[in-house]
Amino acid sequence: MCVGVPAKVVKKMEYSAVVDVMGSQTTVGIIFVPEVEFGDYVIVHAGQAMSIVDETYAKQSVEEWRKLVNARNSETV
Amino acid sequence: MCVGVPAKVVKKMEYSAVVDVMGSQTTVGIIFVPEVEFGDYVIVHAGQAMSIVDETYAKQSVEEWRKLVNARNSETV
Amino acid sequence: MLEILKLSNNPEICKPLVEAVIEKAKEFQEKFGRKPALMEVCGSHTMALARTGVKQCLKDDVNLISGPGCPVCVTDQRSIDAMIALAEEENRIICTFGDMMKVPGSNKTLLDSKIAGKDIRVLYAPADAVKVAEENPDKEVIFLGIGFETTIPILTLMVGEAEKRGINNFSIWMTTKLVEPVLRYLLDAGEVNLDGFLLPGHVSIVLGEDSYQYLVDEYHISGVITGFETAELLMGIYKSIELALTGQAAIVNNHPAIVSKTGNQVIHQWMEKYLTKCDEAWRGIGVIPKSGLDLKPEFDQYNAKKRFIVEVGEPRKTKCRCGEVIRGLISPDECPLFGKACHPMNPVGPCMVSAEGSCAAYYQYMRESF
Amino acid sequence: MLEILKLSNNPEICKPLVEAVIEKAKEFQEKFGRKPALMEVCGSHTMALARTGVKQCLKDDVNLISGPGCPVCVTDQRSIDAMIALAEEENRIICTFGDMMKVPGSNKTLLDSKIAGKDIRVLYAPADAVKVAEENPDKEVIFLGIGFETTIPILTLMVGEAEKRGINNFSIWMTTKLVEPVLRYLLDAGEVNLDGFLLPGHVSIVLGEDSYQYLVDEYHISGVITGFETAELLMGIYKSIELALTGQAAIVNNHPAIVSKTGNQVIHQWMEKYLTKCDEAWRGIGVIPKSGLDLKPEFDQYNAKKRFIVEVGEPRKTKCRCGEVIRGLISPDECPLFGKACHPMNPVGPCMVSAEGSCAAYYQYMRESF
Amino acid sequence: MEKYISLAHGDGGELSHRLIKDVFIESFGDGDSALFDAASVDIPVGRIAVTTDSFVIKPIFFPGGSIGKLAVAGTINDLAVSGAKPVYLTCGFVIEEGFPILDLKKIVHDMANEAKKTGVSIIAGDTKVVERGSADGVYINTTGIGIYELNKGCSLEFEEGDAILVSGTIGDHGVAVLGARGELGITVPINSDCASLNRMLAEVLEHTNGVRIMRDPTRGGLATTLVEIAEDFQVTMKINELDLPVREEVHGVCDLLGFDPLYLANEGKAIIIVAQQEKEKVLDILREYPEGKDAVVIGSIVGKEKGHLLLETPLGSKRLLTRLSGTMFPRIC
Amino acid sequence: MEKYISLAHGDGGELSHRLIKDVFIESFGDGDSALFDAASVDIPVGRIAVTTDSFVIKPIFFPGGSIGKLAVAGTINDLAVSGAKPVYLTCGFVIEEGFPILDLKKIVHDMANEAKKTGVSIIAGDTKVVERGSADGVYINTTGIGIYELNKGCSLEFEEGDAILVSGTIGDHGVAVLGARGELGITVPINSDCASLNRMLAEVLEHTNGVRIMRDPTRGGLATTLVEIAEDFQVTMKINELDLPVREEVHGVCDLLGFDPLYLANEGKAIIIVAQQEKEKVLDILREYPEGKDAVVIGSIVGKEKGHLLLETPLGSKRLLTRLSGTMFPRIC
Ligand code: SF4
Ligand code: SF4
Ligand SMILES: [Mg+2]
Ligand SMILES: [Mg+2]
Ligand SMILES: [Mg+2]
Ligand SMILES: [Mg+2]
Ligand SMILES: [Mg+2]
Ligand SMILES: [Mg+2]
Ligand SMILES: [Mg+2]
Ligand SMILES: [Mg+2]
Ligand SMILES: [Mg+2]
Ligand SMILES: [Mg+2]
Repeated sequence: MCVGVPAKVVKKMEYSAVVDVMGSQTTVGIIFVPEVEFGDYVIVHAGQAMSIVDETYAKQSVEEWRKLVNARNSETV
Repeated sequence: MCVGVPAKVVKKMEYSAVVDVMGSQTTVGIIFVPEVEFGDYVIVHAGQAMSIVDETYAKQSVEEWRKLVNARNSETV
Repeated sequence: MLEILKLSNNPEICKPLVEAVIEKAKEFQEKFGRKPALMEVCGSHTMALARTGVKQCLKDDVNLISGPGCPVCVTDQRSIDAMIALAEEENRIICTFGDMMKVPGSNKTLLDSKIAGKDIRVLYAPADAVKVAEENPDKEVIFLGIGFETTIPILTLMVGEAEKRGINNFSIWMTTKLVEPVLRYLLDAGEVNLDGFLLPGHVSIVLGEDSYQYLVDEYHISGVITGFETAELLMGIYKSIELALTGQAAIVNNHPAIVSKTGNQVIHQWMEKYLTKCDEAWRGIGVIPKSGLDLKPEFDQYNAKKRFIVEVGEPRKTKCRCGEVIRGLISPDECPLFGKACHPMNPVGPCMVSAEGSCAAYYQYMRESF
Repeated sequence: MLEILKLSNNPEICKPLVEAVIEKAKEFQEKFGRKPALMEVCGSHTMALARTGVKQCLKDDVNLISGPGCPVCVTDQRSIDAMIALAEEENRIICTFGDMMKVPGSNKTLLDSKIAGKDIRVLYAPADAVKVAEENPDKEVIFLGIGFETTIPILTLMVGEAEKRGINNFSIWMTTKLVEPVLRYLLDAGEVNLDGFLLPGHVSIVLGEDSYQYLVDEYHISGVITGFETAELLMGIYKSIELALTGQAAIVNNHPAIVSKTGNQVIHQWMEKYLTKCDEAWRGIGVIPKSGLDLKPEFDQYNAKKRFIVEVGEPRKTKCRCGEVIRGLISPDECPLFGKACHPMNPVGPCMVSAEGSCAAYYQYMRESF
Repeated sequence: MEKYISLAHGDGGELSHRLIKDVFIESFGDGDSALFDAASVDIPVGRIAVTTDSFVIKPIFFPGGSIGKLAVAGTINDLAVSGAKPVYLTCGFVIEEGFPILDLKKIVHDMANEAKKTGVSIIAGDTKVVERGSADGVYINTTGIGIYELNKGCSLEFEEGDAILVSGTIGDHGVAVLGARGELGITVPINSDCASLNRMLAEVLEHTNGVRIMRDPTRGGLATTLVEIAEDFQVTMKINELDLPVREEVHGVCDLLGFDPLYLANEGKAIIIVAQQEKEKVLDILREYPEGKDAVVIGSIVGKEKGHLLLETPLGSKRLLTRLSGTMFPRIC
Repeated sequence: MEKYISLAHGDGGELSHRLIKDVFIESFGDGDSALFDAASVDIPVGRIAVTTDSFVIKPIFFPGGSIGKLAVAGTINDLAVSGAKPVYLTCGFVIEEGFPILDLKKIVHDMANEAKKTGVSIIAGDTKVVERGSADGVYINTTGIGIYELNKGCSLEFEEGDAILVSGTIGDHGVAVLGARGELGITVPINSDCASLNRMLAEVLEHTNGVRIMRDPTRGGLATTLVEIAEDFQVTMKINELDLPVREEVHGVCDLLGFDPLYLANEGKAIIIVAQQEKEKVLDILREYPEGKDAVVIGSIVGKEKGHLLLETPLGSKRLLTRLSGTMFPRIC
């Protein structure tokens, strides 16, 4: 079961969408995320898109890591 | 489809019999020759015994051949 | 019995018999100014005459003509096409004798269909078809029931067995043929001049010696019931020529060890119970009235022709001359396709594919060199 | 997005994060005289912590305990035996996730049955089971429906699809599990002392952040919703220790990019339409009331437990300590069978066979040398 | 160990490793070469003979042998008839999921046994597993390497009058296997002739002169093999129906089923064509071996242009024999 | 000619004869050896390498190759990694009744092509046909014979610090084939790496010193192959997760399906273990070839007793890698 890689919607149909996962494509169900749009990233579980990735939050998480890392690095220096 | 070899009945059941054909054995139907006996030779067609060989007649046929052959041989001599 | 069998192929017996036949034939030739002409009307005879070399040994002295004796060969092209079409439907198992597999239909063969994935089974014992039906209750199992009087009784056994076991997914596609109507046809047509018939040993088991009396009474032609081993074949020919020399017509039972005067009565009962005469179409001849046997109407459920509708188009025309070969009008090597476009690997007509076909016999056993 | 993904496994990010976690853990150790103890309750977390090396790096400083997070592992032995027995009947096609194939039943595994010729299919997309049913109308197609909240909604979709297409040879053998009842069980039992939970990223997509409030309100324990990449795992642990240090209980959403406050409402609707709570038996625990979901009675025709009767005997007893592993009472290497009688080629318990099982994770990823 | 073969036995991982260790190395005995991608072996002379055959026989166990014995003997015989001394064999298995490991062990044991008896080493192997329904039990490919030790071989030059010998009765293998299949409902009291002929043929080659060619009449039978020689070397040969060594039981089965012994497979027979004056010497050598005790002369080379095979019937007439043409035989080798 | 394979194509008679003539000899071009039971070929006296493999891949045509190309390249590579120059191949076909003859021709063409490109001769062959449902299209066994031309080879002696190289990205074949099967519903934009490596590896061996061992990480993937070396030669090696060359697309598919690139099959890659000081030279040679352009060092020998393979994670922790253990992969080689 996949855990990590977000899948990018490259074609939206009625109940399913073609998604791209690092270059490979597959079709997933989108019944649980009807609001999904072309270009969105989704989290897929057992062939179904379960959630749309909110990129703003994702970037915020990265910022959090960086802050902690930078704090340590400056400490070390 | 077999034409020549007579099959010898080595075991008689109700509707079928085991026959021996020069050492190999197989089971044939005997519905068409209910009077067949252990030791009889039968003519088999497509898995069914069609006729019981009358050995007396068979020997007579051989005699006929021999007569003709002997006639020729004595002629030649 | 095995000693007799061995004797019947022993050259010390058979070579003198060949000489005796040739001598008789020469006598005939002297008397009538032509070779005696005999027709065998049994595919197994055709094959045995060729395989044992009898035909080859006698080729300068006796005109041995193959008649309509191979059940596959005499089957009408439309009938062949129907059987092949039958196999195309889903959920069917077609059971057949091996000979049918490579018979050329207008577009394909049963073998082609099998290779393409259809469930087509060659049975050594046809009765196994009923077992196949029992083991595959969700499929229609159809047996391709071709044959002369030797095989027909076995079809009735199959119906009896299916009845007894209460099997209702089994049926037979009946295209059977009878010897008497076609012999009458040939004699009536008068296309071929004959001095006698070599009558089929096995068919005669069923029919009996007396059944051929019409040949003598109505056509004034002889028939000798003949076996399949070398000596038996030679004796049958010898006696036929002998009769022809006398000018008398008679039926001679040269195979009394297995053929009786009135035939197998048990078999007659089975056939009467299940079968009724019907018109049949013959290759190269057309429909001969009452020349076949079909299941009686009360057995319609076992009659594939009643259960299934098969549509076939007009058969494809080929240059195959099987029709004439069957009627004894030409010998296989007189067909321009023989050995060229038509050979066992690529048979154009049924006579080249069936183990009992005249063209196959000729191709396999009669070519000393090419 | 892919850059973010790459960053989340980049050693230049992750190695300092490890140091930060260790520093926090040491702070905790100084303050409380013991290592902080956190439990992950998601099989994917168990695997990710082991595979990325996070668990290894923190082994001296953080007590990371695997909880009942693997759906295969928590399934009661009787339930496993029933699913294997289900496959024995004729004319069935069993569809399942791959993990189930090698789970040891009392006598055999599904893989054994498959090798012996049963039609057992591993599906990558479970929805394909409905297609399998459509293509095999004469077979009963049964999907083995195990899983937590992430997988359960997909089972409802399958029922919906079968309904829509009017398929009536399809059913699901439901043995699903819910996270909340088992967390409550563990906390009520008080067998394991915890300073916080790493809450499952994927289950939380369905449940939402707010659903965990009972941990804070009723048990005064924290939970951090955590993702699966290295940096995410480390941040989840970091925040958990940070909270534990403050002594405050809180639910923190460390995975806001995919987990919302109230969960996926569309999924909630599907689950409400089809499912109802039911009692479920958990391995090593026993029945926990209302700890699973079953199909509502109006969908009985899709409920394999209603369609088929399966009888299983008393499960065979083994020395497997999966029950304790699942409850977080022992670590896999404390089981005397671990790595000896029990290894992935010969798993004694489900924890050694499932890709998300604690023993399998430990065996595959935590042995530097033996 | 597991009782049945699973797909994992063929995935190259742990189970494959164990299968190789426990079944193959156990029997074939060369632990070392399993460590390498290729086996490395010594070759003493400059010319080698190479042959390959796959065996797909059904049933895999039959009276007189098994697919394992057959796979070794069949390839050894191909080398032996070409005048080479068989020295090395490789084997490639394709196994159906669910195949009993006990049966596999028996097969491998038979292979090891036959190899040992004949003095060849099995030096490399491979195992693949396919899903249930994608094979019928097990298929085995063997490839054989032989060396030309003698400095004489088959001349491949023919003369009118050369004698055609066969080393024993024909059709035994075909009939034994057909019987063992059960489908035909026939019980056949004879064994397959399956046997390795390398020592016998080596002695013929060493101690006689004038051997023109040797062949093993396997698939397609005696007739097909002779037709091939006739065509390939443009010689016309004649064989005599009365001289053909055919067991009565084989006659009986053929008659029942409509087969011809001339086209039935043999797996322990050789055809040898030899100068007329050497034929007795060859017969003497053949008849010293149990596999050659029924050796006879069946015909001779009668011409050098047409490339035909003629059969003389008991009546003295002749007919042309051709290759087996499309009879639907079941798998018998 | 017929369009589909029938049982008669495998009965050794007329149709077999024609199939061999029209399909095999037509492509492989050696009419002569088809006349004999065994091919007879010259070999320099000394030592030869022999290997055998059966190929059962599904689908038989896939992006980047076919079962034919694979069957030749796979065996050539086994010879090449053992330091031998591949010279001769045999091939054994098991074909399912109903298989399209056009497909067979394509496959045979691919084999002939790959053989020609790499300078090997296909000298012997065999064809068997099995009933529909007793195989899945076609299976091919190839057996290869190589000669040791160089007077240096792999030393099989290891030292701490020896570098472990891989000649390019891993998992391409496995993922390309899984994609081509269609069943998984995934479209994969990459080709199998299927390629013969003999020339490249011969150059490495000829122009560098200190090559310890070469291996082709096929079934079981990189990890399984390295575990085998570690166990067979009792060395402990460490590879670095961050250094493993894995295409993004392969990562993606693995993530979707739960596979690990370390265990996916490769069909055009070599592992080379070489003395530390020679590694750059080896890399330089590899990178001159299209098949070696992504060659990298992925780890080193770190000890000489335990026979373990360790993976260092990006975090610096290590874990033990074992053989592929029973994952149910479909047939990919
Ligand atoms: S040779 Fe062929 S084409 Fe001519 S009549 Fe006979 S079967 Fe027909
Ligand atoms: S190591 Fe094996 S036996 Fe022990 S608890 Fe884990 S699964 Fe059970
Ligand atoms: Mg290799
Ligand atoms: Mg060969
Ligand atoms: Mg051979
Ligand atoms: Mg041979
Ligand atoms: Mg191999
Ligand atoms: Mg099978
Ligand atoms: Mg190999
Ligand atoms: Mg290989
Ligand atoms: Mg061969
Ligand atoms: Mg198939």
